[in-house]
Amino acid sequence: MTAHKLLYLFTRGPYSCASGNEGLDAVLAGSTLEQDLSLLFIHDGVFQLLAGQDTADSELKQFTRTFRALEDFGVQRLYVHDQSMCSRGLTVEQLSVAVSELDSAGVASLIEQQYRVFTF
Amino acid sequence: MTAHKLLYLFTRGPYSCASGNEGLDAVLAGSTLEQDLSLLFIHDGVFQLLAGQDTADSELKQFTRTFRALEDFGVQRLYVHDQSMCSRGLTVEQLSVAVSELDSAGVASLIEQQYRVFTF
Amino acid sequence: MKINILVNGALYSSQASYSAWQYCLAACEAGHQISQVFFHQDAVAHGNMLSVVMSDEPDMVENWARFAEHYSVPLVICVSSAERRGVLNGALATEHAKTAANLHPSFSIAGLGTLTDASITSDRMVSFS
Amino acid sequence: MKINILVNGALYSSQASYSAWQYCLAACEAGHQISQVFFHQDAVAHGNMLSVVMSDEPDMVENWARFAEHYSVPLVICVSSAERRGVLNGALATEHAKTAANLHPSFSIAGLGTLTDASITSDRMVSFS
Amino acid sequence: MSTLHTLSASWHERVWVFEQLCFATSGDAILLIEDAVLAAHSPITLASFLAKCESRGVKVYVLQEDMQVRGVHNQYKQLKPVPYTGFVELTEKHQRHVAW
Amino acid sequence: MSTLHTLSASWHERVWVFEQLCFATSGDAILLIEDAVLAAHSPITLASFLAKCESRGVKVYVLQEDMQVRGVHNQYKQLKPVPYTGFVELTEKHQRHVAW
Repeated sequence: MTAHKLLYLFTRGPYSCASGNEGLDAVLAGSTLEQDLSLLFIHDGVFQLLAGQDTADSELKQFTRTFRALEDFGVQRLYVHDQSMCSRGLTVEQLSVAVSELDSAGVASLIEQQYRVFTF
Repeated sequence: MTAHKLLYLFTRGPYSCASGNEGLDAVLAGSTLEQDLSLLFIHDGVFQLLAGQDTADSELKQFTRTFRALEDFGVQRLYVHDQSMCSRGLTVEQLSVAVSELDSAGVASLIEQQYRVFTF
Repeated sequence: MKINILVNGALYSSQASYSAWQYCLAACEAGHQISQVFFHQDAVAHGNMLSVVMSDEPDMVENWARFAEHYSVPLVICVSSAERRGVLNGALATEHAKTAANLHPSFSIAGLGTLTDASITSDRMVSFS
Repeated sequence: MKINILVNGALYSSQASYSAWQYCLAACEAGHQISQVFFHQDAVAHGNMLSVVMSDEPDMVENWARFAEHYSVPLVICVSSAERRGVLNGALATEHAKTAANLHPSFSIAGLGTLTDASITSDRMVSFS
Repeated sequence: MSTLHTLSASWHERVWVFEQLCFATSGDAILLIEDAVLAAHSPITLASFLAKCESRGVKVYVLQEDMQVRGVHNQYKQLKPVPYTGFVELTEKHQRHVAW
Repeated sequence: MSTLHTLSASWHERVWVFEQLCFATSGDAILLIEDAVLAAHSPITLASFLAKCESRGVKVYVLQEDMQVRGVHNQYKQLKPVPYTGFVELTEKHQRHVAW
């Protein structure tokens, strides 16, 4: 079976809902099937990657660490939407993992290349 | 026991989530305890009262009919936030039930009079 | 002071449960009394004893159960929301001819009148949605 | 054409289930085949056979069960989401030492690989959240 | 291959999604469902969104049943009402679906 | 009697709530929790909201734990961080709570 391009959209912030954590479950499942995966962080989803998250004083699970480990699962393409970053006062230097920034045209062309898109 | 002023806020549109329907459950429970109830429709909550809702071709339950029957339960104070109406292109004539319009100062003073506020 | 707590958010997919639990711990440590914790809407899922927690995730049902026992706080699930979402005690299971019940022993089921009542007789009501 | 359906929204408190069901009916009437309906995140509550429907509200679990039987469509619940939210078949109940199981007989439980697989082998994937 | 974008949240909840959906490309379609149909009721809300979509060659549709249930009257001639069968036809025509 | 308003949704999801919370009255308090704390990270987002609240005599707080978990750094001196015990103190002080 040839590898298909699958895109996972992260659209919400971490901790307040389960979509980040359960979206990662879906990414890991996709990676075991040896598909060609990309992740795009857009809207509040860019906060999933913010560095300095500190759950030491909390019982909440810092599931966002897994984004940093995705390379070990063969997932290397992580993108953020520049306008989402900018309107939230974020820069790529503030993120915990290396990402490529895409403008809206870049997002459109990323989506155009995909076989399937999953939204979380 | 003296009657307490209880305010129920409806902040979301009907059908896409359960908060209108289950908010009404709470209003009816409050009415049986002979409290002094008010309902305020704000943000997308104003759409709960839009006239012309037609579920005849649908399996969805038109629970919003109950808002029109609240008078029978002794609930007479229904308010809408004028700015929420206006920014959604709505006028009181388009609503299915008689309501009083409040501006933001009116909402603030309504809240100030309450003993408890429930948000749906 | 007596504080009544209302939780509306889902067990796993909302932070409401965690926020409410942290608030309750802080309130009790400050000497306040929680009159009850009422779980309405999607929050009724808290009473489902069948939920299984991943080893590295917080076990909110057990957190609430321990809290309730330690401070003698009733954990109350709204009956109409619970029926719609399939959280039943033995009596409801029998009434609706279901073959199993799944209510966690630390929770009880009651009507919305219980919420109105507790919100009036307490000094405060704090809601988490 | 073969269409794979993904539902993420809660059973009762989201319109996702209703929208997806209406879509599936229209697609089958137009001659398409639904390869599977995969319930992820809060949508796993669809598989809880203990939910009780008010007489005047739509019974989405039965609607899905009837649809699945009529068009021979597998209804699949995501295992990790289901465990977290307390929707268990007999095997999971035994594995996690729970005293009851509550999976509706029209649904089955599987891993997320099933979703990825069906999304690739189908001609289309349509999601409802 | 072109894309069908569905939008289910209210304009007032997710105005950013509406704005950013203007990155849809020529030949794509956008379908408003569930609470997203509420925006069709006001003659102002969607005007600039629809103009941008039109200028990019993106067609915008609105689900009839979801308007009918909510009592929403479509104020826009560029916004084409479709029933569920039209939703199915849109998925036949566009190979990819993104649910926003 | 005064009111404690808590706001739990992200500014980008519910900008209207932030705007309309400016109808809070003198002596009221607003506490940002959960995703509402995200707005504190940008030096622009909350500036006019906080200015309006200040001019009306409404104090605005932000829950420390929710910022810490998310890695959010508070950019505003008018926005006072409080721990859960501070949340409890705010409910002691204000007789009424509204969760937006």
